[in-house]
Amino acid sequence: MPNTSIMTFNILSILPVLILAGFGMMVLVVDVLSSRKMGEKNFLAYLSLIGVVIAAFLSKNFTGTTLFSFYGAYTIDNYSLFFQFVFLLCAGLTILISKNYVQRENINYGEYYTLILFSTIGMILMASGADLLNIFIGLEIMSISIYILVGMKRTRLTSNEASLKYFLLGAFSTGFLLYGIALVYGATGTISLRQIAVFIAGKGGVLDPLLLAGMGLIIVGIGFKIASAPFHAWVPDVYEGAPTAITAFMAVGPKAAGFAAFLRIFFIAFGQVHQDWEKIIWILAVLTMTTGNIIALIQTNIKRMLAYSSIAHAGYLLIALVAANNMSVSAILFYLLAYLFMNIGAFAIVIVISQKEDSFLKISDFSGLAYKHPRLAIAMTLFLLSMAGIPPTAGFVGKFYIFSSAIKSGYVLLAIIGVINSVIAVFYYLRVTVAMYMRGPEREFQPLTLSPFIFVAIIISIIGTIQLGIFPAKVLEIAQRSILLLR
Amino acid sequence: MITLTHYLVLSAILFSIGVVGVLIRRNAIVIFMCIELMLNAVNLSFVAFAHYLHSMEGQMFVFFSMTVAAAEATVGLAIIIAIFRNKETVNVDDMNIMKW
Amino acid sequence: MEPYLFYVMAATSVVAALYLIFEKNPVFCALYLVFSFINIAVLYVLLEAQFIAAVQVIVYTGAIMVLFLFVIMLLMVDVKKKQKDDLPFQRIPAMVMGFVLLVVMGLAIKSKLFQGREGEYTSAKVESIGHTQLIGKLLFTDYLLPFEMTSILLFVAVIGAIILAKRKV
Amino acid sequence: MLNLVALILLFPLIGSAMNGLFGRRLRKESIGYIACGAIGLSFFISVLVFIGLLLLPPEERIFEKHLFSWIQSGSFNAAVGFQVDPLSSLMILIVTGVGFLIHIYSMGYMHDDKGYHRYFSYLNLFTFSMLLLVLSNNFLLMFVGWEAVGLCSYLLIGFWFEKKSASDAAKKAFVVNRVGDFGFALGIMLIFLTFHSIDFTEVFNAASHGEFAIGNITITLITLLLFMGAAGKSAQIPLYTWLPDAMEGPTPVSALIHAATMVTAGVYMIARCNVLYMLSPFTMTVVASIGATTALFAASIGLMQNDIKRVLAYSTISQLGYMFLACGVGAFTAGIFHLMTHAFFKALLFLGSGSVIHALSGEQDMRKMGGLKNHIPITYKTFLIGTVAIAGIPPFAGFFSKDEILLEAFVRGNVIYWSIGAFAAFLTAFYMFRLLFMTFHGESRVDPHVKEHLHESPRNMTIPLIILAGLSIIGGFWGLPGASALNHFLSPVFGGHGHNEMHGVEAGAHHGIGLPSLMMVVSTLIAIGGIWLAYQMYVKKQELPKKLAERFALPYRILYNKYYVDEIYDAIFVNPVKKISVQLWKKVDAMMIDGSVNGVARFVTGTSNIFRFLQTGYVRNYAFYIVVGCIFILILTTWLNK
Repeated sequence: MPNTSIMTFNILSILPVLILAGFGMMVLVVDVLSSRKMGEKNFLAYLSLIGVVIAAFLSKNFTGTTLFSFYGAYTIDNYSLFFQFVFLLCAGLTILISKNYVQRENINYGEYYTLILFSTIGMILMASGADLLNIFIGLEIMSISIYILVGMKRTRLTSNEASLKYFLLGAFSTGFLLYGIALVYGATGTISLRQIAVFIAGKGGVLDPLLLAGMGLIIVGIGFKIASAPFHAWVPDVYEGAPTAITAFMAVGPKAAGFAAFLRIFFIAFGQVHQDWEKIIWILAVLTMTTGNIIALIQTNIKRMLAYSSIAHAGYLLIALVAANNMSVSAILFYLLAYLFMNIGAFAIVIVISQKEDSFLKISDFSGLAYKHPRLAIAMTLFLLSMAGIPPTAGFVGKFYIFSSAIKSGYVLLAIIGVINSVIAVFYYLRVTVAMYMRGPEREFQPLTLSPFIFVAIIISIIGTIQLGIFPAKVLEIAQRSILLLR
Repeated sequence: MITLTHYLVLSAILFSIGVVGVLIRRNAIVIFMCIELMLNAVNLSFVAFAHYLHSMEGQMFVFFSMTVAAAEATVGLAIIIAIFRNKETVNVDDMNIMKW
Repeated sequence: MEPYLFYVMAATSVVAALYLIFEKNPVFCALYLVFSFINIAVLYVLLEAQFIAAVQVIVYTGAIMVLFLFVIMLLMVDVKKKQKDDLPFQRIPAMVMGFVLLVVMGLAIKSKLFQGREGEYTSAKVESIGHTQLIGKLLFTDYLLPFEMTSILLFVAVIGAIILAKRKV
Repeated sequence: MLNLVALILLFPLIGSAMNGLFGRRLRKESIGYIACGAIGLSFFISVLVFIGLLLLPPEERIFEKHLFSWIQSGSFNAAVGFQVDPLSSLMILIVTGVGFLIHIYSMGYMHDDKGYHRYFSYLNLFTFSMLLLVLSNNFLLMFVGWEAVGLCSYLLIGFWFEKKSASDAAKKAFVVNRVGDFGFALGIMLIFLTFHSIDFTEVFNAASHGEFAIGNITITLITLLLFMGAAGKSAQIPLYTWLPDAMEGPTPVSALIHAATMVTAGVYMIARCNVLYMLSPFTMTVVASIGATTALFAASIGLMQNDIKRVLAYSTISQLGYMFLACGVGAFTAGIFHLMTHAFFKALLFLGSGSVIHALSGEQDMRKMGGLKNHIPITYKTFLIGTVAIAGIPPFAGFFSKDEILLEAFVRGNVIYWSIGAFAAFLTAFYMFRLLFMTFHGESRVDPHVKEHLHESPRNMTIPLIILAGLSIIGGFWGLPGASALNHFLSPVFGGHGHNEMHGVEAGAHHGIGLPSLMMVVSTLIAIGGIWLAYQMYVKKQELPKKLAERFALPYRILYNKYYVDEIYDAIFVNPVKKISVQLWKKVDAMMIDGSVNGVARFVTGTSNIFRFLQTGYVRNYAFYIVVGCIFILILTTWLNK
């Protein structure tokens, strides 16, 4: 990638990635060497958690620096560091909610944790890649790891099916993404995002069909990963079939990574030709929100409902993408962090409530939870209210911020559609709350196995959801500082 | 004289054939082969662009996309084998437990 | 000479691709795909990408497609048995959509107003350095990061193959 | 003393948290003491704050307490801060004062309920949210309180969720309120867009300093959106349907939330934004006409209801309509005055009806009451005071406030507003005395089993009744025309609109001193007329109602069925949606599985139903969507941009 001002090699810049990779392999080796039975291998979770924590500390050291290492292929700036933090937090929380789950479901392999760590590497690469090649490789590392994780529960048909569906469609959409990159490359002669921007600026911001087609195909490819309609169809099936802890992971991680790449590509490379893509994203945003919310209304399986809700959330995030001002970037960063807490928290509670072989996942299985386990019910209500965007939770601040950014750029209609959608969304979140508080139990609740791990994960999620709702100032400030280099 | 356009059109034709194949075949392995065809079509575009633009980036990209294809093939075929063990079929129309 | 070669290779690869999507027997499908890939490899040579052509033949057709064949043989799917087809009505729309896609792409390709920036690696320059040397050099300089990252990618793939396809874990 | 304002909110929050988290382990007495103590302390501090405010000279009576900055980004600022001014100080007194009495009452009323701690936790949380709503110094924080009171209301309506009707009612309340909240949220965004601030002081300053002409279209839009929120929360046409159903909640809840405090939030909000509303005559007309229509409409439904709480619910809607009528003609003081007196006597009436229900072991149907006045004398006497107050007989509280509204409607509005209001007042007097007569007078129609257990309520229930009865008697003098302490007290908030803001009394002076007096006489006569009619129909000639019902069968049926509004809503909105969703999922399912006959014909139906087919579970379908989406995007990018 020629002509980047800072041409360094600087292996230290990818230290968090190296740590994650190192710990990933270490988990595998330790797993093989140990003679214990599968159910007893607690140390795998500990080890991978340590890896995540170390990586987080190392990446924290970079705050404030801006660095283009590996000959300009890898960017470190506040933006990518914010995403690194989100990814590592996501991985850490997933490991926390996984530990007992994998033992219960008999999939406590070292590979499980290794793949979580490796897919985190892929996400980091997507957020940090300064050219389309690195973003592409990162996306593939992430996706392939998750294809495997989804199919990890080999003996269960739903898991198999989810894995196959995700894999086939993922590979298919990769084809489109790759074609898009090829056309962009052909039209500009480079794959570096900054060089593309320079080239477009040189042409006075007028694009020819070849480049526009390439841009459209990239939207398809990344739109698939972030579950935007009409590329969302895989989401409910795959979320339902995947092991629940992985569902939590893939509802947050790949979506955040997809948005990281989306923002980088469309704000840096295609930033000057905003008018050429805003209409498409506008339509996609409306379509995504509406589809997600409307179909979610009639779901009976909680994982499927959360899947559709995650589609809707992608739609809200796309609103901010359309707005394309500095406020919208920080809104996306903030919303993703909020979404991370509320989503993983909700899935953690789904894991606690469900029983072996992922049974008891109907919404009606939550009936009367408030009487048997009032604290769990309160926590779940908090997460659902946050997803519905009811104050004073993180989701409210995030939504408000996103809609304000849209209004600020003059997309009033889009904001109105967004608000209408968030009104619709309340109903299906409410159904769970109603079941928990306003119905008698329909089944015997087993005594809870609330291990310290999942307990910590839920507590972190609660704190995050409330903190971001009541005292969001600090995080918002960080989010605002994370956008400076983007445009 | 063969121009860039020739190569690009050929690439588009192969890509579209691959897409149609994905949509109409039921055998998961064949669907996957059609996806491989799509990737190859894209690679052809890359190499053609690289040649006519006198730039190596396209060729390097192909190098990596082949690696990715290899990795995808490994995992994809493993998934297909896993599902075959459970279900004795590779017909994607049979994989329809989860819907609506 | 070159135009003829292009047209022949293009035509055969398209025909092979069409056979791929209409052939019933997966083994033949794989062979058609191999055939198509080899044709593309020849086109790579025409485009002065000898290294890529070699990789195409050795890795793609030699390794990946053989893996496909192995899996097909391993699963021994009965081709005679009538396969369930729940979506016969998707065939024609699918082809129409494929055609529309081709037309849209074709229009985008045809109407190119400008082309990308010319790079520094003209044929003569590549010749003087040596094609494979150049790729090697680039891999360990500009493309070092993706190159290293592909190691993780391949590692993931190996893990996946083991964990998903091994008989007993 | 004003610095203590944050404590007012803190105590209920602590009380709620203590009862919510540890309530199951506490004894009942402690739960009650914690909850009442929290509100009591909060009331005490409210009084201190109020006194502190009174000690300031009138023009300086505004105090802002900034706690911390909540959302801050670039030009957008939202703080967590409280604003104490005459309006909000009055509101906190009402909320904590009436709330305190209702808390005490609840200790008796809910004594045997197994959800005792849950109830008090919600109730405290509600008080906290309501205080947040009235004390906030910016729109966004107000919205937080707004949503939170909605949530608490939802929880409390559905408190007895074992009854299906209760949980349905809760859901209905939530849904209808969401529609209103949606308008409110949009209104806030538009305010931010227009004023670049959501702080009350800044927005109102900008608005009052002549940057916006009267009738400005943006301001009109903003005020209409805000009014949409207000109509949802304060149960105005067409969003009123949730309030009567909300009576499924415990009676003290109806008294606190659905009579005295939460439902008046809409009136409060409009009064708070009076500067904006004064800039938009169109919105004012809308507010006034919807208020007047609601007042009449709800009162006419109230005529024929047989459930004691439902009568009161429709009466509440009707009285809220009065308040909006007052706001709509620009008589904000009159609106707030009526809000205050209404809080007293309507809380009293609800608590009284609760006492009746308590005495009758849960019976709510007035046809099964009658002759109770000797069995539960304290309840009867206090209830009588409340009824007289709402009917508008001098010198009780309701008379002055209602009279002032009618006067203002006549002076500032037109004779139509006045006549609607006056007619509604007539109906109010009628149905309230109908209620009183049916419940307490005449032959006893009480179930013999129940009759054995007839008893007056315990002291902790009757004392709040007595206090509220006292307030209902004297509450009106504060706003007495002529003396009008309230007018002067509130003028810093509502003043400053220039000549546009003429107080009714002064305006009345233009028509000569005779007009207010004349109005008073007229409205008293109207009230007496209503009472007389009720007396004729329900005490003297009890067969009369039945005869009338037979003779005027059609109007009777329409009124009895509440104008069939629920049925119409069901037919227009609910059923089609249900139908569509059933169609969508059941039929598509059948079609997909049964019908895989042959290609093209299916494709035609397939494409026409493309949105119904979405989640078929087939990978190839999903891939097809991707291709279609891709082509769509390509066409859009490459062609349509040119």
